[in-house]
Amino acid sequence: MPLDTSTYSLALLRIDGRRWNDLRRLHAQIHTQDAADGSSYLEMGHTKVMCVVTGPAEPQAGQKKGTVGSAQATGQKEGASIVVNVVVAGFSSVDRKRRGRNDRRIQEMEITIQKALAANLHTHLFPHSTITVSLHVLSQDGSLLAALINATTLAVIDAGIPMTDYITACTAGSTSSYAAGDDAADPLLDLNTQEEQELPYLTVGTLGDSDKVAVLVCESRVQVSRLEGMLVVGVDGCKQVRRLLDGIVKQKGRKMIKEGAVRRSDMMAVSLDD
Amino acid sequence: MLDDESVAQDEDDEDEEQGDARDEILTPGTVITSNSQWMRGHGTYVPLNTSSITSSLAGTLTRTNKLLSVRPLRARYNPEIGDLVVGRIVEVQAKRWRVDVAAAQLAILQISAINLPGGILRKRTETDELQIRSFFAEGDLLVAEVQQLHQDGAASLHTRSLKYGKLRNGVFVAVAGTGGGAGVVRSKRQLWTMEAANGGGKIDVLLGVNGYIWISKHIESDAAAEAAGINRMEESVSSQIYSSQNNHIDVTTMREIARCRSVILALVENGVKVDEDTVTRGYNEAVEFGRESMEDDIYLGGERGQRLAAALAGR
Amino acid sequence: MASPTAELSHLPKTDGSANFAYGGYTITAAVNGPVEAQRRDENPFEALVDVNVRPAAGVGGTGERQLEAILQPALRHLIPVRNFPRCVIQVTLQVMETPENAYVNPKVMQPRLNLGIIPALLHAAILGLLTAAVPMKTVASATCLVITDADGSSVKVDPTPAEIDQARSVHVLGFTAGRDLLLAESEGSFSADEWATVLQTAEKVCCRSQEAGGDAEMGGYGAESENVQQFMRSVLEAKAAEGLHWR
Amino acid sequence: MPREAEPSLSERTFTLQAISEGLRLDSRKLDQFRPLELSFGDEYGVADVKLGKTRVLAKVSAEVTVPFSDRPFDGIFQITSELGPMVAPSFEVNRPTETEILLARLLEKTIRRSGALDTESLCLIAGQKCWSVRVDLHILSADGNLIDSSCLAVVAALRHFRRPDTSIEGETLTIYTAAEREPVPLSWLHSPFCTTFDFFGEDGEIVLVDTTWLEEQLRVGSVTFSLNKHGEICQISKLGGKPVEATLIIQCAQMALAKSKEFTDLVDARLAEDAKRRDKGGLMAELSAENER
Amino acid sequence: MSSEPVFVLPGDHIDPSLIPSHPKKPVRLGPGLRHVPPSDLLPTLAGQLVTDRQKNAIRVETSNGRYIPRVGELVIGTINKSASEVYFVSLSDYTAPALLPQLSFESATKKTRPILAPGALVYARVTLANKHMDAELECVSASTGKADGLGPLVGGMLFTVSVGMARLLMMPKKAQQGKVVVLDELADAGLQFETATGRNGRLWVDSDSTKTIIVVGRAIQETDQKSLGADEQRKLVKKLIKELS
Repeated sequence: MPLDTSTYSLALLRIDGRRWNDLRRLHAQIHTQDAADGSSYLEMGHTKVMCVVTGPAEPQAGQKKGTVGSAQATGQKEGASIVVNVVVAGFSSVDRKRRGRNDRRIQEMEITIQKALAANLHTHLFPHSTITVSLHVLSQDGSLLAALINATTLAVIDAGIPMTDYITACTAGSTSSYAAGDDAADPLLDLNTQEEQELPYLTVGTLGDSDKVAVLVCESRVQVSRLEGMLVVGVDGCKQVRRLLDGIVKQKGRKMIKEGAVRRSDMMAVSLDD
Repeated sequence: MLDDESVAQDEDDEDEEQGDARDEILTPGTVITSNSQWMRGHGTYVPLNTSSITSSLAGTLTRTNKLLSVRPLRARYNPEIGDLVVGRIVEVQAKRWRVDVAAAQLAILQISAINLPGGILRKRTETDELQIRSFFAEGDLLVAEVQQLHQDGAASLHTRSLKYGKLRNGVFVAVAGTGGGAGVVRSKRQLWTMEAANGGGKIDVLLGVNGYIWISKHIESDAAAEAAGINRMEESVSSQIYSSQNNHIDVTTMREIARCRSVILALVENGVKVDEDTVTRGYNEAVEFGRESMEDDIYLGGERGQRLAAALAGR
Repeated sequence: MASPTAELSHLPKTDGSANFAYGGYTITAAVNGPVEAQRRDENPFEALVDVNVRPAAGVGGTGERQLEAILQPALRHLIPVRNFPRCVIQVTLQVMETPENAYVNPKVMQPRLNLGIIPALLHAAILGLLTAAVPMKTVASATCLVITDADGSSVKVDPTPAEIDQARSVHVLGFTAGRDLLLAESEGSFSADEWATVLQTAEKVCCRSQEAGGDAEMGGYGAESENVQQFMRSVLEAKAAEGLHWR
Repeated sequence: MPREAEPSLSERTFTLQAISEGLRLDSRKLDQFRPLELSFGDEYGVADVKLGKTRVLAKVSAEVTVPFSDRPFDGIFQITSELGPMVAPSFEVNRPTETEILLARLLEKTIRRSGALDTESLCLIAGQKCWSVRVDLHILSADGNLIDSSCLAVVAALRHFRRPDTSIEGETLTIYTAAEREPVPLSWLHSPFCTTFDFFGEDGEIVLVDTTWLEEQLRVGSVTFSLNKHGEICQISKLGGKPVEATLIIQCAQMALAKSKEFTDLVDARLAEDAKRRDKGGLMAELSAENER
Repeated sequence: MSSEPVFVLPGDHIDPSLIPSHPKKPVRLGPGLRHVPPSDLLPTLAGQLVTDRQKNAIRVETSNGRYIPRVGELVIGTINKSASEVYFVSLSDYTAPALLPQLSFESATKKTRPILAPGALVYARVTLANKHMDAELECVSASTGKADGLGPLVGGMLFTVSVGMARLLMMPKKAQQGKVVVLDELADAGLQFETATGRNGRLWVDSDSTKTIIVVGRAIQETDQKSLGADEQRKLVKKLIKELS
C-alpha cells in the first residue's frame, strides 16, 4: 500500500515526507533551446517535461486541416491558430508502455492545453498564422497535465506571445477514498503517482493570481462535498506555482539585462501612478 | 519546496533590485498603472471592466510621450517599413514570391518590386512572369527592404536597389531578430565590409534585422558600379545578378567566413547582442584566440565562447 | 410477413432522411447533397455518390464495404450525376435492427455476405434521396429470393435468415420502375434455368403494381410480399399531402 | 471534407445579445433542458434519446470471448461512438474529430472508469471465457449537447440490456437462448449521468445548460460533471476555455447533482414502463401456451 | 392551374393533358422535370406536378431538400472570405460558395465598395447558375444601377426554414392564397419588425426588440416544421404574444 493512511493520520506526513499543503520541488528553466522561438524545461518532483514553441509563423503544409492528434482552434478564423502536440517518451514511466499518437488520453490533454491557450493568448494580434506547442514528457511521477500546462506557459512567455496572464496548474487530492464519508479527510496538494493511484484527485489550472479556473479535470470518484475543499487547496497551489514561475521569468529577465541583451525599463512602473 | 540554490539566487536578485528598480521585469498580468493619463501600447492590454494598463509580455517598460509599451525579453521578428531583411524564397506564385523572413507570416515579393535584368526602367513583360523562377526559385536567399505592411501584419518587400537582391558566395546564419532578446539589434549599419585576418581578403557581413545573417566574400565589381554613379548602376543590372553560381572563393577566405559565423553564434549563446561593434571586436578577439594554437581552431563553442564574451564585456 | 413501414424526414439536421423497416430489418438513411466534394474526390464531370453503411453493432468491416460497393453503382444509375459536377451526394445507411438471432455470435457470421439486407438498404436510400429532393431518373425496388431444396427445387421470396442459411442459393435483384434490371447479386449454386425463374419472379415482385390485377396472377410466389414501389409512392404522397392542407 | 458550417455574424451577435438579456432562441430559460424523450426498442439494450433536434441511439450487444491475458478475471466492456457523415457532411469516416475524441473520453471516464458495470461479473471461466459487452452509440442527429444525451442513452441501454443466461458444469459452458432461460440483466453498480454547463459572457459569468449547436459554437467555455444520485463525482472536465470563478464551478456541481437525480428518476420510470409493457406480453404468451395444451 | 394536385415520382409517365400546350409560347420546364429527346417529359423529384397554363410552364414542387441556385432568384448569403475582386458567398452549408463581385453594389467604385467581414450577410440576386461554374450573385440591378433592397443585411437574426416555406413567403400575397398568415398576424398584434426572405431557405428578421425577433423566428419555424394551417398559425401567434407580455 503506497500510502499508509494510518501512518498519515499519526504523523500527518505523506509518503515522501511532505505535509498536506507542500508542493514538491519545482525546478524550471526558460529559454532552453536556442533554435526555438520559445522553450522551457520544468520539473515538478520527478515529473519532467520540456516544451518548445514555434511561431506565430506561417502554417506548415498539411497543418491547416485539423489533423488527428493536433488540437486546432476553431471559430477563431481571424486569429492565430494553436496546435499542441504531446509526446510521451516510452521511458518516462515504470511500465515503459509506448503511447501512440492516437492515444485518446493524450489527445484529450492536447485539446485541453490548446483550448486553455486559445482563451488566454492574444491570438487576434497574429492573423493567418499558427502557434505550435510541442511538449515532451521525459519522466512521469504524477501531476502530468499540471506540469505540461506550467511548462507551456513558460515557453509561450519565452516566445514573447502576448497573453492575459499566467496559467498555472497543480493537482489536489483528498486523503479519504470515495466511499468513506469521514469528515476528517484532509485535502492534499501536488500528488505523485503513488498518491494519484491511491486517492481521489483533480488537476486545476487557474489564471494569474485570481480564483478563476481555466482547467479542471477530475477522473476519480469522489463525494461532491469534497470538491470545494480540494478546489480551494488546488487554487492556492496554483498561486504558489505562479509565484515560482514568475520568479524564474524575472530572474531570466534580469540576467538578460545584465548581459546587455535587453534594455532596461525607461522608467519605473510605480512612478506612473503619481 | 525550492532547492536551496535557487532560493539563494532569488535573494541575490532581490538585493540587485533594490540597487536599481529599473532592472524591474514586467511579466504577463502585472498591472503597470491605473492612472488614466497614459495610453497603452504594444505588449499591454486593459482587462475588462478596469482601466489598468496591464502587461501581456515578459519584458521591460518603454515610454514614448504618453504611450506605454512593454519591450519583450524575446519575441519573433515583427516587420517594420524600411527594415533590411534577409529572406528565403518559400513559394513561387504567378506574379510574386512568398518569402520566409522569420515573421509571423510569409512576406510578399512582387515581381514588380525587383530589378529586372536590362535596366530598372524596363517594362515588365509577360515573358518575365513566365520565367519568374529564373530570378528567384524556391530556397534562394535574398536581401531586401520592407516596403509596406498589410492590414494583417504581413510585409511586402522590394529589391529595387543594387544593394539588394540574390545572395551568393557566403554562408547563412539564423539568430533571433529584433523582436527582443539576444540577437541582431537595429544599429547604424546592418551591412559592412571588413578586412579578414590571415590573408582572407575582404568579407561582407549582412545582419538582417529579422535575425537572418549572411556572411560572404566581398565582390569588388559591385563597388565599382556603385562608384560609377546612379545612372550607370541601372545599366549594369544584368542577368548576372540573378545567377546562383558562386564565384571562386579561396580556402583562407572560407575559413575567415566560418570564423565570423562562429563569433556570431558565440555572441548569441552568451546573450550578447549582435551588431557591427560586437561582431568586429569579437572577430578580432577570435583571431587572437586562433593564434594560441597551432591548428588555428575556429570553434567557439562552450568555454571558448564564454571567454570571448567575457573579453568583450571587459572592454 | 408484416407490411413495410417508413418514417420520412425524421432527422431534422440532414437534407433528407428516412427510416424504413421491413422483414425484421430497420434501416435509417440520411442523405446530404449535393454538397461540395473534397478536392481529392472531385470529379469535374459528375457527382460522386458516397454510400456509407454502418452496422448496428460493431465497427464496419469488409462486409459493409461490400454492401456499399453493390449499392453505390445502383444509386449512381438512378441519379443524373452529370447534372452535379464537382459535387458529392452522401448517403449514410445506419442499420438499426436486423432479424438475426441476437445471440448468434456475430463474428461467425461476418465473413458471409449479407444479401438479405440489400433490399431494405436500397429502399431506405431511395426514400432518403427522394425526401432530400435529389433529382432522380427513376425509382427502383429490390427483393431477395432463395432457392431451396427443401421441397423439390422452389423459389422463395423474402426469406427469413434461417431460410437464407439453409438455401442452396441466395439472390438479390433490383428493378427500376421502368422494369430495367438495376442490380443482381447471387450466391450459391444454381442453374441457368433456375436463374431465369428467379429473374422472372423478382421482376414480378418488384414491378407488380404496373399490371392491373397483377396480384391475382402472382398467386404462387410470395403473394404476401408487399409491393415496395407502391408502398414508396403511398408514403411519399402522404408526406406531400401533409403539407398540402396549408400549402 | 467540406468546410465546417459556421454561424454568420448576425447569428453570433444576436444570439449572444439575447443570452446577455437572459433570452434563448427557443424561449427556454437559461437553466432549462429541452424536452427529453427516452424510449427503448423491441430488442433488449436499445435506447433512443431525443433532446430537441439531437437524437442518439445506443445499442448494447454481448458475446462470449477470451478475456485479455493481463486481466483474466475481468470481462470486456467497451463503448464505441463514431461520428459519421450522418451527423454533418464535415464528419469523415475514420477521421476522428475533436468532438468525437472528447465524447469518447467522457463516456469512458463517466461509465467505464467509474466502475458502473461490474466487469468481474462478466467473467465465466477465469482466463478462458468471458462476456464481451459493447455499446455502439449511433449519433443520428446533432443539435448540441451530444455529451449529456449520449451518456444518458448509454446508461439507459446498459440497464435495459439482458444477456443470455449461462451455466458451467465442470469445463463445459452452456449458453441458453431466450426461449430456454430468461436472459439476465448486467451486474450494474451505479448510474452516472453527465451534465454540461456552458459559459457565456465576457467573463464567462452566464451559465447555460443543454445548449443547441448554435449556442455551442458561441460559448466561451464549458464544464461537464458526471455524478450519480449518491452525490459521487465520477468525472469533471473543464478542458480549457475562458477561466471562470471557482465559486461558479462549485455552484454548477450542486446543480449537476440535482440534474443527475432527475435523470436517474427518468431512466427508472422509463425502465419500469418498459418492463410493464414486456411483462404484459409475457403473461399473454404464457396464457396462450396454456390454452394450447 | 390544375384543380386537383397530381403527385409524381421520378420516372413517372405524365398525362399529356397536364402538359400545357400554348400555341405560341414554348413550354417552360421548371425544377423537377427533365426532357428526354425527342418528346418525353419525366419528373425527377417526388412531389406535386404544378401546371401554369398562362405562362405555359410546368414544374414539380417539393418543400424540402437542399437549395440549388437558379438565375433571378433572391437569396441570403454569408460572406466566407474576400478575394481581390470578389467575395465568396455561402448560400447553404457545405456547398461550393457563390461569387459576388465587390463592385456589384449600388454606386460602388474601387474606392467606395463596401467592406464586408467574413460572416456578414448579403441579400443578393443570382445572376449565373451553371452546373459547371460557381454561381454568381449581384447586389445591384444591372439595368437600373439601383440596389432595390439588395445589399448587406446588418444586425438582425437569421432563421433557417425549408425551401418550400421560403418560396411561399416570397410569393405575392394573392398567389399564396392565405396559406402563411403568421407574419401578418404578428404584425397585426402590434409587433414591429422587418424581414427579408431568401429562396435558399433563409429568413432574416430585424427589430429593435430582441424578444420580437425571437418570437417571429419561432413562429415561422414552428409553422414550417409542423406544417401548421392558417387557424393553427393564428393560435400559435396568440400563444406567443401572450408569452411576450
